[in-house]
Amino acid sequence: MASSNPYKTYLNIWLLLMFLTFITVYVAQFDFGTLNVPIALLVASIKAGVVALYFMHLKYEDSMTWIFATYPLFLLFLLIAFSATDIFTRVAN
Amino acid sequence: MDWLPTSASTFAPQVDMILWMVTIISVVSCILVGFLLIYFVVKYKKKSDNDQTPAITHDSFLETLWTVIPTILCILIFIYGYVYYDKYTTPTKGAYEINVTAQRWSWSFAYPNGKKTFNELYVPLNKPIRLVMQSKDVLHSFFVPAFRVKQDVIGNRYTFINFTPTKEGVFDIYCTEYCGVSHSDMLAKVHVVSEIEYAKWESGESADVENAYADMAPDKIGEQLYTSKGCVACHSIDGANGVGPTWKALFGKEREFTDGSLEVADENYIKVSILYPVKPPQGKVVKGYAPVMPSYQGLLSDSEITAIIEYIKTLK
Amino acid sequence: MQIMKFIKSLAYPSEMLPPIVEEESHFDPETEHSAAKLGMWLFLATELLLFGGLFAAYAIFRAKYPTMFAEGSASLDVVLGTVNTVILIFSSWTVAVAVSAIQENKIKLVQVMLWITIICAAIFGINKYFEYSYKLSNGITPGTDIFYSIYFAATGVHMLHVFIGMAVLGVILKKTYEGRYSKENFTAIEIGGLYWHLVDLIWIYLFPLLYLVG
Amino acid sequence: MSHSHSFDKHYLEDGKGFKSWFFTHDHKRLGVMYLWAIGIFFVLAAIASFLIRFEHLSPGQTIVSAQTYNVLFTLHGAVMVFLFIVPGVAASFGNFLIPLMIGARDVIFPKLNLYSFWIYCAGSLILLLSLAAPVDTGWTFYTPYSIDTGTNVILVTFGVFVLGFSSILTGINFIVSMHKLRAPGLTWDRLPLFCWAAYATSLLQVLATPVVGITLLLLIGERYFGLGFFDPAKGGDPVLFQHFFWFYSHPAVYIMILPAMGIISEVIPVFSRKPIFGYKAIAYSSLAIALISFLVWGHHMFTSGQSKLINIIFSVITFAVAVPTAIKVFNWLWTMYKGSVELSTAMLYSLAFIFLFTIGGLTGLFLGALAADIHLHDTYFVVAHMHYVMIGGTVFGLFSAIHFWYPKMWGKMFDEFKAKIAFTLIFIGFNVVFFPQFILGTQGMPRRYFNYAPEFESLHQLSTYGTWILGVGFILMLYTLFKPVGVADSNPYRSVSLEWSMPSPPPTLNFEEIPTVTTSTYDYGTKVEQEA
Ligand code: HEA
Ligand code: HEA
Ligand code: HEC
Ligand code: CUA
Ligand SMILES: [Cu+2]
Repeated sequence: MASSNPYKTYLNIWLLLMFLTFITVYVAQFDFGTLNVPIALLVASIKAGVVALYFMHLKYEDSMTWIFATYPLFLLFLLIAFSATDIFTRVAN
Repeated sequence: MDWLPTSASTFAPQVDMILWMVTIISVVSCILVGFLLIYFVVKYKKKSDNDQTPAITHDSFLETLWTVIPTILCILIFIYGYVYYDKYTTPTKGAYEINVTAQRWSWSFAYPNGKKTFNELYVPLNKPIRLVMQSKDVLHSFFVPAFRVKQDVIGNRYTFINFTPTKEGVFDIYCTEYCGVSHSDMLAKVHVVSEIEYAKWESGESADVENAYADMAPDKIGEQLYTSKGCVACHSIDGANGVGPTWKALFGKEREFTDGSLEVADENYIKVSILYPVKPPQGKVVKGYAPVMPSYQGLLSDSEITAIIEYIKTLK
Repeated sequence: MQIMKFIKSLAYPSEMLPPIVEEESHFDPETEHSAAKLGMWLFLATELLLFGGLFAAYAIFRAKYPTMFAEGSASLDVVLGTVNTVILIFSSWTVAVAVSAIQENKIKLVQVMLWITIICAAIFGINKYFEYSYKLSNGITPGTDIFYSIYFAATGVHMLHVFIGMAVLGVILKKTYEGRYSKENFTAIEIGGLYWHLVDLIWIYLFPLLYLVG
Repeated sequence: MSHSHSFDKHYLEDGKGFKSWFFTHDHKRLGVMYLWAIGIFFVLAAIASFLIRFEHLSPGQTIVSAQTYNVLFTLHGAVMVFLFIVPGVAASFGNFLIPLMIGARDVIFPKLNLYSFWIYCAGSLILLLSLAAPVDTGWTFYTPYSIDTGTNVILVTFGVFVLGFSSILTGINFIVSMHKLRAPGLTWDRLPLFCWAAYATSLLQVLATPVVGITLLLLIGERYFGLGFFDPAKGGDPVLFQHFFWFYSHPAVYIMILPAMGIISEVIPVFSRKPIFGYKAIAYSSLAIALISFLVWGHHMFTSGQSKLINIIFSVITFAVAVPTAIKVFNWLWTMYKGSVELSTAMLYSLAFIFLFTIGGLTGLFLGALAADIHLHDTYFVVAHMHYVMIGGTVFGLFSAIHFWYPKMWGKMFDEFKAKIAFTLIFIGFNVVFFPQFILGTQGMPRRYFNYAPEFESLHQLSTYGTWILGVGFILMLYTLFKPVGVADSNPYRSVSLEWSMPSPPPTLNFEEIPTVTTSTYDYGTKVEQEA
């Protein structure tokens, strides 16, 4: 792979992931109200991003792979956004 | 036969206007497409294997034309659809509210003054009506073609329909969300009557179903109730088994229940069956059937139940 | 069974079953390698959307029934969940190492790493077994309320993926002993690894959403 | 690099017996097997539709009971959709043609291709096993009825789930093949439009199917484990089920139509001897349709109790998708302008497609308009709309393909004259069946109705008589196809695209030498009038 010593990178990534896991669990003790979910999702997304970029080598893939890796996220967003829009704007007409 | 059904609400002419508009657009488009198709086929018919043809691959003017025109037409159709839909879904203040309960396979209606009807909806002419609807079981959908209104009815949640009837008469109510065997028999009628008559009906003075029966024999009344109250959806009178047991030769027969016990179908048994389909004390259900019959408590008066019993007696 | 078959077939496009029709690859190895990767990414996209339905349901019902979710979430065992998270992330790391190792022909290292991964998967499964049986013995079932519906459905479907991943990696591991892979031919390991990372990715989201925020 | 016999023997002769077919990796044989399979399921579902129509000869019971009727339309809808039309053109002709058209020896994952076929067979079998206690939910499986009914919902939905995998894997195979295996010189802007259409279709298959997969899995969970997502009695939301279902099933209607559009784009230029008009517009609009079609699913739910705001949003986007489709129609028409038009059977089907699909599509506009759909939803108008697009569109496209590539596929010719008579009967019969249904629907005849009011009787009868004409036409078509009349040479229609450049039928490995492409696929006509 592109990195000169992949094992070292992997180790660092792994340590980072452990650290982030610790953070989420630790932070969960405190109540940030509506921010709870965004914080959890943010940390999870950083973790997921790192796994995808380094462990899964997305960083070194071509643009087609990037499209196929990210378009479903967009679709997922649509699915949630549209059905949630329905469910939370149902006022009595 | 007219292609549009009777128009009997304020919403109906609006829907019809869209239907007409899109029909015209469609007919014109179809004629255009059909004409071009046939014209090209005839005009440029193959003459020999060596016909010279030009290699035309695009034409900006034409392409713009047939992108822009359909876009404009689409926007137009959308706007009409949207504007009328908006009107239809906006409730009128002070509308007359009627509660609708759907259940396999019948409709019941409860009016503000406490009156209840079954499979017959009474509404006053020219008055904004608002239906507040709920289902007791699966999805159903309330559809009156003459009013052009339709709305699904859901369990655990209310849905609504607003309309103002504009024509006196009796119109069909259909269930248009598939709900099982008797989906196509989940029919009802809406009676649009003048305001004066409606007031009379409300106060129970006239035009009442029961009064109309005044000079009828009980078994004949029962026969009418059999269809008007929706028993027909599940019970046959010719011996065929449906969702429920047939009524043919029911009276006086020994009934067997799922728990193995027995009972003779006499007057009291039938009355209990109608009021408490899952019959007390142990919650008995006729053998071979599911406990799906709805209770008619509060929906049938004592005299109506008597009439049905008399009718069942005649079914030998 | 079926699921197994096509996951496997994805892992090695031209190695499954004794060929019935006389067969040699019609394409050069370079093309096959990049094609297999692209194909796998597409497959991962579908997996993501498969879980997407569950995430959508989570988002909607959580917004609708916040207290139910708070209570449900509080009843889950954070320690067990954290342990499982650590295990999965660790196994993701080992797989990543295996994929790099094979490219340097370090077969032994590959085998060790795959063994560790599979054992991790097994421990994950055992933990889940205890978690489920504890819940069930307390009378909590998928039908208890919507939170538990989500909990059981999401972790259940994820669990299924863990098992599939385990099986895929198991087959690959077996083949490393048969000397099937080398610096020149490691597509299967890379593809299997991608699949395993996806299993990890999903868990990275499920864990905080179910166990932590409530 | 290869065994020579793979090039001297054509694919039909190369290996005999059941095994040589059922274990083949050859995309052409797989294509042919899919064609057989979908053909058989089509006839099965068509027989169900004949019974449906027969039942409607009179109100009340004519031949079957209410429960049987409900089973019939469910079976008809589910088999037609999941076993016939969704795999349909893409799996059969897609498999047969894509490698030939892109100049490859096979699809990129030949074995996976075989597994897709097996999975398809397994899924179909599971679905049909449910006939032991046949399902009565309609093909849409709406909850809570589907949770509540005593029929075999689990088997059917599981069958559909398995079929989904077949669809996904085929899609992946096609997409990757088109990325990795195009012959040298075959750039994206030279790619045949059928491939473009198949590419767009595959995208939809890959990205939409998993959502219906999980939805049906959850539905099974609701029945089996008591999950509560979609059951109002448990606090769930039946409308959410509809969201999930249509998130797949609307894109699915484009899975159905796009490959057929691809066929039309291939047939019309050949029989007009002109390049396709507006190549780029057609290619990109396929892609655009594939991407936007994920945004309109809610137009199936205007009366479902969905919120007003989202109804409006879905209505707008529905019209946005209609426009690129409209553009294609005119592009096909204009391809004939100043051409040399030959009315072969394949061309007749393609032209009928244009006309019938226009009617079907335009009636989609009625349904997309909010206020109008309130009235028309779940009536026979919708039934007529979908049959116009699915039969007048997809099935006519399929029939066009069957006639057009017949020489290539079988190495034989059929009797054009009989085929044209069959076409005429099918065309007339089809319109007699379904045109009256538009009127029925506007008058308020609800769909999925066993029984109906007497005032609808005459139109229902007319519609039923139509099926008889349709049936005769169809049988005549089959007869013509099964009675070939002579041997085909490699390129009887003088087409310039790649698949016609090889012998008919093609050898097992297609190309002895991978060709280098230098011109567009639609290189007809003289370049005099070319615009800048
Ligand atoms: C092959 C499948 C296919 C295709 C291609 C389409 C295409 C379209 N469909 Fe259809 N549809 C179905 C299959 C399909 N549909 C099915 C199966 C159902 C019912 C499912 C069920 O409930 O069981 C359904 C139901 C359905 C509904 C829900 C109805 C209801 O239940 O209430 C709606 C509503 O918007 C709709 C709209 C459209 C539109 C706007 C298009 C557009 O894409 C059409 C675009 C085409 C054109 C516009 C024609 C060509 C244009 C011209 C010639 C130029 C002139 C153009 C203009 C003036 C704009 N369809
Ligand atoms: C690809 C999709 C497809 C196709 C091709 C068809 C084809 C036909 N369909 Fe179908 N239909 C659907 C998809 C399709 N349908 C769907 C999705 C539904 C909704 C289901 C639901 O509500 O859940 C539906 C519903 C539906 C209904 C509404 C039922 C109701 O709501 O109550 C009706 C009614 O007329 C109908 C009729 C027909 C007819 C007459 C044909 C005909 O065109 C069939 C044409 C067939 C032939 C011309 C072949 C005839 C051949 C033979 C008969 C073989 C002869 C026999 C031997 C030699 C053994 N269909
Ligand atoms: C939803 C379907 C359904 C409807 C509508 C329905 N029934 Fe029933 N009925 C059943 C079923 C199922 C049974 C048998 C199971 C049981 O005992 O509850 C039954 C049983 C009965 C019995 C006992 C019959 C016997 O064989 O012992 C009577 C009497 C009866 N119904 C009367 C009526 C009347 C009167 C109406 C209309 C006002 C009506 N039912 C409407 C489904 C229905
Ligand atoms: Cu109630 Cu259909
Ligand atoms: Cu749609």
